[in-house]
Amino acid sequence: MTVNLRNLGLFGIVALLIVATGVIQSWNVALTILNYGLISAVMALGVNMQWGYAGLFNVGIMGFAALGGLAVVLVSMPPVGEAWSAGGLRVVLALFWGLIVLAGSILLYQRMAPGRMRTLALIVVLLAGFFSYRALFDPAVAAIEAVNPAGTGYLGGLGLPVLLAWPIGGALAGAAAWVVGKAALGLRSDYLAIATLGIAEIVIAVMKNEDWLSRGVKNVVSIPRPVPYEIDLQNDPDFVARMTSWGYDPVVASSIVVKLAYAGLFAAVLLALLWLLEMALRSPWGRMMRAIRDNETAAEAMGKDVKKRHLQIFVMGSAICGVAGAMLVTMESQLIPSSYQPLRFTFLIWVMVIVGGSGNNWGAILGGFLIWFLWIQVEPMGQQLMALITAGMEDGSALKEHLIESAAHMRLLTMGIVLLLVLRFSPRGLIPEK
Amino acid sequence: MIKVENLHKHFGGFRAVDGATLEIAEGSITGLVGPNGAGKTTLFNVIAGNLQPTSGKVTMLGEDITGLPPHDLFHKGLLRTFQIAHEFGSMTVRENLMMVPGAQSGETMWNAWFKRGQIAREEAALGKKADEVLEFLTIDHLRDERAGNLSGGQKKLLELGRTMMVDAKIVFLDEVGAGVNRTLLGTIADAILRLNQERGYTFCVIEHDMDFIGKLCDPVIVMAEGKKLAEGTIDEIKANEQVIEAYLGTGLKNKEKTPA
Amino acid sequence: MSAQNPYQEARGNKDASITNPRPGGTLTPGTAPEGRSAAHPGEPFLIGDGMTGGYGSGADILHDCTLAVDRGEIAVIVGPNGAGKSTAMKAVFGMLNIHTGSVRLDGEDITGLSPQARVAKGMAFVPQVNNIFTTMTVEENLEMGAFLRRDDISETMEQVYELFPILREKRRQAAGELSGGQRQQVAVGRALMTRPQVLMLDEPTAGVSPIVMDELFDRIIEVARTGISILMVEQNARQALEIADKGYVLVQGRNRYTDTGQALLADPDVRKSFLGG
Amino acid sequence: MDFLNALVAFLNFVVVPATAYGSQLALGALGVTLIYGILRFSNFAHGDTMAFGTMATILFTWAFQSIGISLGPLPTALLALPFGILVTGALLVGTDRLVYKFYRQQKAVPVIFVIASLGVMFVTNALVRFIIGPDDQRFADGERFIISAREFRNLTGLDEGLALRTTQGLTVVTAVIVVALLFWFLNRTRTGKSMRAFSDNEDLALLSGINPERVVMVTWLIVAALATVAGTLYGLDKSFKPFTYFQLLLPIFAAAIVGGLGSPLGAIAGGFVIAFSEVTITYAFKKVLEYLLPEALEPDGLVQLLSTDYKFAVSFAILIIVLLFKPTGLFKGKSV
Amino acid sequence: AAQSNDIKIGISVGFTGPLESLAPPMAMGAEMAMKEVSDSGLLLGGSTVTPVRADSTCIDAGAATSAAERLITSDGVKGIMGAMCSGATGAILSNVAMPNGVVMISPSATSPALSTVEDNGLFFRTAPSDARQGVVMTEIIMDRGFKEVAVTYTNNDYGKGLADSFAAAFEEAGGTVTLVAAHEDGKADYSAEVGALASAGGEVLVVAGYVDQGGSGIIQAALDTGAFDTFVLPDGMVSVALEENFGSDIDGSFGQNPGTDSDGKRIYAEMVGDAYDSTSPFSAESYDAAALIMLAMQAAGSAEPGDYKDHVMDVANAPGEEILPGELAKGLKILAEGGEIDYVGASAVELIGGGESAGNYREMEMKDGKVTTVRFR
Ligand SMILES: Nc1ncnc2c1ncn2[C@@H]1O[C@H](COP(=O)(O)OP(=O)(O)OP(=O)(O)O)[C@@H](O)[C@H]1O
Ligand SMILES: Nc1ncnc2c1ncn2[C@@H]1O[C@H](COP(=O)(O)OP(=O)(O)OP(=O)(O)O)[C@@H](O)[C@H]1O
Ligand SMILES: [Mg+2]
Ligand SMILES: [Mg+2]
Repeated sequence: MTVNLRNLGLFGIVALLIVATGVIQSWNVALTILNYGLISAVMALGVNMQWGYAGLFNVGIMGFAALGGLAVVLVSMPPVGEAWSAGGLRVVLALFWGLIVLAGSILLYQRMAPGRMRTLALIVVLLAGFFSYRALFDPAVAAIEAVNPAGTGYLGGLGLPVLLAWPIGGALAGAAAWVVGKAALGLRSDYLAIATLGIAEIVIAVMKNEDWLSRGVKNVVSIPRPVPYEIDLQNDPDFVARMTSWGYDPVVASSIVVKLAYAGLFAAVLLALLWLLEMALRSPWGRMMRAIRDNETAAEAMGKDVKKRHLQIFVMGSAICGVAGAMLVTMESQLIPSSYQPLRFTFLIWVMVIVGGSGNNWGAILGGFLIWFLWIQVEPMGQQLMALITAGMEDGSALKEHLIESAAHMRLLTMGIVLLLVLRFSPRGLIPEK
Repeated sequence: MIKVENLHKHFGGFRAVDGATLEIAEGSITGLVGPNGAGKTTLFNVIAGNLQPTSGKVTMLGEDITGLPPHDLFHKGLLRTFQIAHEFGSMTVRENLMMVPGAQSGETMWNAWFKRGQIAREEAALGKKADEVLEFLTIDHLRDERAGNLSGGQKKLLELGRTMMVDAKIVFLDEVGAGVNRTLLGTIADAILRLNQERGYTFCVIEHDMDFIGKLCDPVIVMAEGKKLAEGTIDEIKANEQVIEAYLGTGLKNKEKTPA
Repeated sequence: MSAQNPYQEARGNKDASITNPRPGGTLTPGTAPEGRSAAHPGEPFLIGDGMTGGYGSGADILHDCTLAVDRGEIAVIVGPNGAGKSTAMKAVFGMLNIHTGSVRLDGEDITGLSPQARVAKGMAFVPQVNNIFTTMTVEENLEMGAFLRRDDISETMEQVYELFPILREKRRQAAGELSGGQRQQVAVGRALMTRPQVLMLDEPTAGVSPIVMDELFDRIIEVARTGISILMVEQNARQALEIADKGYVLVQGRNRYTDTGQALLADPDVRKSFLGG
Repeated sequence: MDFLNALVAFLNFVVVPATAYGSQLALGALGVTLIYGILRFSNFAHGDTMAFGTMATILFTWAFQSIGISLGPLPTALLALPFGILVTGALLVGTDRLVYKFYRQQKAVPVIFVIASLGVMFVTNALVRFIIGPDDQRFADGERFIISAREFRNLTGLDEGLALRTTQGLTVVTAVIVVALLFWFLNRTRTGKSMRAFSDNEDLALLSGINPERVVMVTWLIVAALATVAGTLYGLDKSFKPFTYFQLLLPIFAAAIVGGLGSPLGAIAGGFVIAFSEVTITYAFKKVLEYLLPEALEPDGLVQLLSTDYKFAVSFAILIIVLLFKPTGLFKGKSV
Repeated sequence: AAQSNDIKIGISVGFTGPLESLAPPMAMGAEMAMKEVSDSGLLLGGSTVTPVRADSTCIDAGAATSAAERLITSDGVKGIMGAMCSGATGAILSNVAMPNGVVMISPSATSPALSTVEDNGLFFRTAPSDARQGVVMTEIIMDRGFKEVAVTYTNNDYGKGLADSFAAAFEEAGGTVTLVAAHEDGKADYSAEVGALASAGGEVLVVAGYVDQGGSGIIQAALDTGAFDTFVLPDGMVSVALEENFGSDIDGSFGQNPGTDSDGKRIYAEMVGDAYDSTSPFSAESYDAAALIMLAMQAAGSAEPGDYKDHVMDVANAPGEEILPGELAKGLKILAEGGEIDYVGASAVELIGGGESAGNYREMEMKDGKVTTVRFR
């Protein structure tokens, strides 16, 4: 019971922090933090699943989140008709052809007897396939990218409701994880880590450079939203009248309403996932996963198909990261490939999982909220601290200038120190695995 | 039951198993002995799928099982224990046993979400079985202890206990006796005999304790340098010159001179 | 459930990596009880006297347990699995909290010393498990045994190789690639390299073949004759007690029987309950 | 003649830069691999440790320059290097006392160390920026080139030039010496062996009378030296910028892992694999082929396997392929 | 005049992250403008202006929006000078600035996508459009008689946009672009890029990057290997850092950056002195962005974004008296008296439709290790 009280207390503290932000700074800030916190928590759940349940060290979170984000563009942006007619079908055809070549070479590899002949045949098929693919693909891409490059220059999406992109983003990330897992799950932790990292970098490289797909570094902005626009609310006389009658400023109220709507959607996803994961963890399935984590050799000898289970976990965890990535892009309503950086999307999430308590879903969620809160709030904290330190100093002194100048880096310093402190005093995470 | 034909396992240039050919009869308790480094554990590892053979063939009841992964072999009824205990350290002793049976319906996520009643029933039955096994092994007071905290011998017992959770066809025991109290080892020997007689398990036992081997095993196979050196009843083996020289030795030289 | 160190929650694949499977070890240097006893003249060379204690903050495993061995003597500890034999050895070596009792070496109270300090005082220990450096070669393992020695170690190494010829063959091989029995030989060899005053062995013969076991016991007798005290745990109890000057039967952390080896062997109760009839 | 031109072009644009870059990565990877090998965790703060070491060296370099000390054709920074190493060593040993020691005493599992090293990374990161700022710093002096492209052309009369920078030469030579030293140290000396023993089985090392604190301290001091040397050589060759050093972490880790974590030789091999794959796969062979082939056969296109946009993707892809065939890296890193 | 009070203006740039070294000179540029205005005591009858900094990180739209949210809803800023990278800018604009109706002037976000984004007239930028620069650069290169160039760009919307528009313009004008290769900022090594560029050939190398980021790395590697010795340097590359880094090694290289013969940039440099690097990319633009916000407030007679957003274009463009850096007091006075101004500022600001800077360009050349002005275009 005491443990539960403690956990409740911890969640209470996080809630208090957010409420305090609302009171001291503003409710908009608080809700922004809450929303990002929810998304982070979902992502942390995915990572926790892989690490905490199965000991899979995935540092390719970034790539899976990005795929989720890509799905949002592909699902919800309006199609660019002109680009489609310029080369859309040809690109699809080229990709299809590429797949056929791949499938063909795999088939060849499996069917032919090992030996020099096979190697030779394989090389011939792959080379011919690659060049014919490029011959199909390159002109089509050029044609698409030539269509109003500043404004579109890509195929656009399907123009479907954006919420559909969340499961699709998950599926996309999961499918990628399946391919990755098939190839790389034989590798052990650090080696798996660098492989996933590499794959994430490859995903980002593709997203940065394949303009026909999602405009590359030119970014996609103004992605449709699942919730109303603040401006529309502000222009809606009903809304304005109601808010004014309740004594709220319609401008402030509009953005709060929008954020609350997002929060509701995100919370629904988080709770559903949490329920599913908790149920699974407490069943024999969870026991089996723990056994595999404890000792793979023995689990294998006890009839558990370790590879298959790892693949399952890897795909599911990555899919969850994909869903989170889709939610993120939906909320920001833009896809910026260059913003996918390991520090933000991989290391930070890892910190959440470990600080929260790996192996424990509640811990991961708590970590998601807490670390995100700190990530945001240490910035003003750092500035204030600097102001405090330099308050006694003489105006215009070089040291003071220098310190004020460096205030922005207090963010990293504070983050580092907070992390070290939490880790020191709660090494198994704030909510440890039972 | 198990037939090993001209099996090789090489590590780099070193031939740990070097053309072993042997057979384990169905329903027998076959002993496998031999000097340290003879290749016994390696042979087990190859048969049980933990290592891929360099060459050679293993069949089980006529079916080729060479190189099959351990989990497949488990489902075919082939179980093994490890010479160096492989417990699930962070799980309780009871969970260590309960996780063993294959094809638990709760092992798919779908059922975990939607068939919770059925799972609860299965779990109750499993729990009961695990308790019985623990009692048999005299470690039932440790059922909720983390398996990682067990003593060396207790871990060995747990290894054995796992094989008792399912209906195996053949069980490979790699030095269950090392580090186990001799009195308890007697009890274990009885259990092995009972499993063999009542449930028809076939056993293959690696052990350096000749009393234990003598009590249980017929036939006994002696391995040396990766090959089969001799095979026969325990008495035949004990009388075999080669075996004495390579393995059994002739007792203590210094003993007599010990000040009592 | 017994308490466990929260920092040690192992996780991840059991392989070398970020989730390195060889955590820093499980050894927690013990703390000594308050108050030192004065020197006890005329008592055995090494004595763990009335030790009570356990792992971390868990329940006590040892209860007023006493073990002693004199110069040139062989003392053997037997008992059922989980009786606390290994625990008692660790306690003597200072790897465990004992809150009552003391450990004395040659009359000097060493209860408060760290394991390293005890090594420096001439004690050597072969643990039951994890007793070799798996990634180092056999030869390096032996060298590490002699880490504190400054003299020429080649002679001792030669002796070890003579005792365990297989080790000479495998001396350039990583010890982790050896068979179970071979590892055990490395572990004992490592301890012999120390040239200790007291040699503590936790089941040195587990998994070694009969012929090697005989060699090993022979060697132990020889070593003891040079005036070194030997304290060992054995499950091959009958052979061990035959060569023992003193035998201890531990049950549930308590001394149950203490006598000479021969006497214990002759005791039908002991034989039946602990030596397998 | 054309053949020589082709060869020189290839040397100049592929072999020489890749060798230098490879050595730079290798030196960084050595530090990572050593910490992994001895202290058993992946140190994410290593990039920033390199930045810190370089910063310290730069500050000393400036001090020397301001009082007029120099090394003639060699960069002054070499003179400042020992001081930089000392300061960095103090930082690392201090960090160990403050942060890692506690977890070591608690026998924490490696992932805790990894996350702690993330914390240390943030702090070091900020520290460097506090002291020297986030800007580019150039501190190379002395002769920049052993031979410059122009000199080479004049000397040989070829169309293509071959440039060899002082720092490139220094880096390669240093890398070779450092690996040899490290190898010798770990495998032949008492301290080195005790370090390996400690990494293998801490309890047993204790039982052998090895002093763990000493092992740890020696490790950090060596790591400080490696990081400072690597960082300074890199900074001399390119330029010093804290953020770039942080970014270096990825290729360095990649190198250490491809080579096999914990293996010094592997670190070197890994560095070269990464560097060469980055440079070769995206190299446009047009120029080389133009020299080699008769006029009629000269390629129209660039003869580039993949565009440089995919440079990192390619090097990572190669890495993955290497791992698929050698799951614990080229030199069989630690694995059970 | 209205009652005097304190007006807060946000400065949202990426103090941490890949472009962190560009951020401080930008922030200080903007702060200098604010101090100049506060000191003049002329804004809205003596109001003072206080800057509030926020980190837009450049890589983390989440952190950027949260920080901006704090600027607007907690600190109550009336306008934002920022953000720095297009990603953060877009996120802040659509999620924070627009809903709250706050004006944003970005000194550096050049993404064409931002031209079309819905902004309710709240978004402006003082960074010039890439399209125009591409044409100017083509003219300069052609005038010098080069017909074959290789291009490398920093792999973001700025670099990509500039490289695209330049390549199009150059080929249209009859030139050949041998290779357009991206480079990533902040990476360890650029030998691969330089190798490919050298192999592709070309008389000069166009480096569409940042001088204290990958751009310098590319030039260094190209010089070291002897791949190129003449470089074309667009706005992100033109800075005294070139003199420090390469000196006369790149003599003969040329390029252009926004500027008029009005000498705004020189004056700005003099004003800055050595407080910080005034030639750092986008520092002058930042000064201008902050100045525009305050001038527009003055023109509107109100510090409320809703009121002054419509005046930004007016104060930035002709007709009216030209205002240079250091003359903000003069501008405020003219506006207070109901006159009109044409703010030229340090970076020759000229806003065209959609709130982008049109820009005039200064053609520069490296001579004897110094950046020298050739003429204005
Ligand atoms: N991974 C490996 N690499 C190299 N040699 C190995 C490896 N594993 C085992 N060996 C060698 O193979 C031989 C056989 O080992 P194995 O473990 O099968 O012996 P064993 O018969 O089980 O001995 P024991 O009775 O001591 O357990 C030994 O000499 C050992 O050194
Ligand atoms: N690290 C530990 N933490 C907590 N409890 C432990 C730990 N190690 C052992 N125990 C418990 O202490 C008791 C005694 O263990 P010990 O290892 O001393 O037994 P033992 O007599 O050596 O048995 P064996 O003959 O099986 O080796 C056992 O019940 C065991 O569960
Ligand atoms: Mg064996
Ligand atoms: Mg024991």
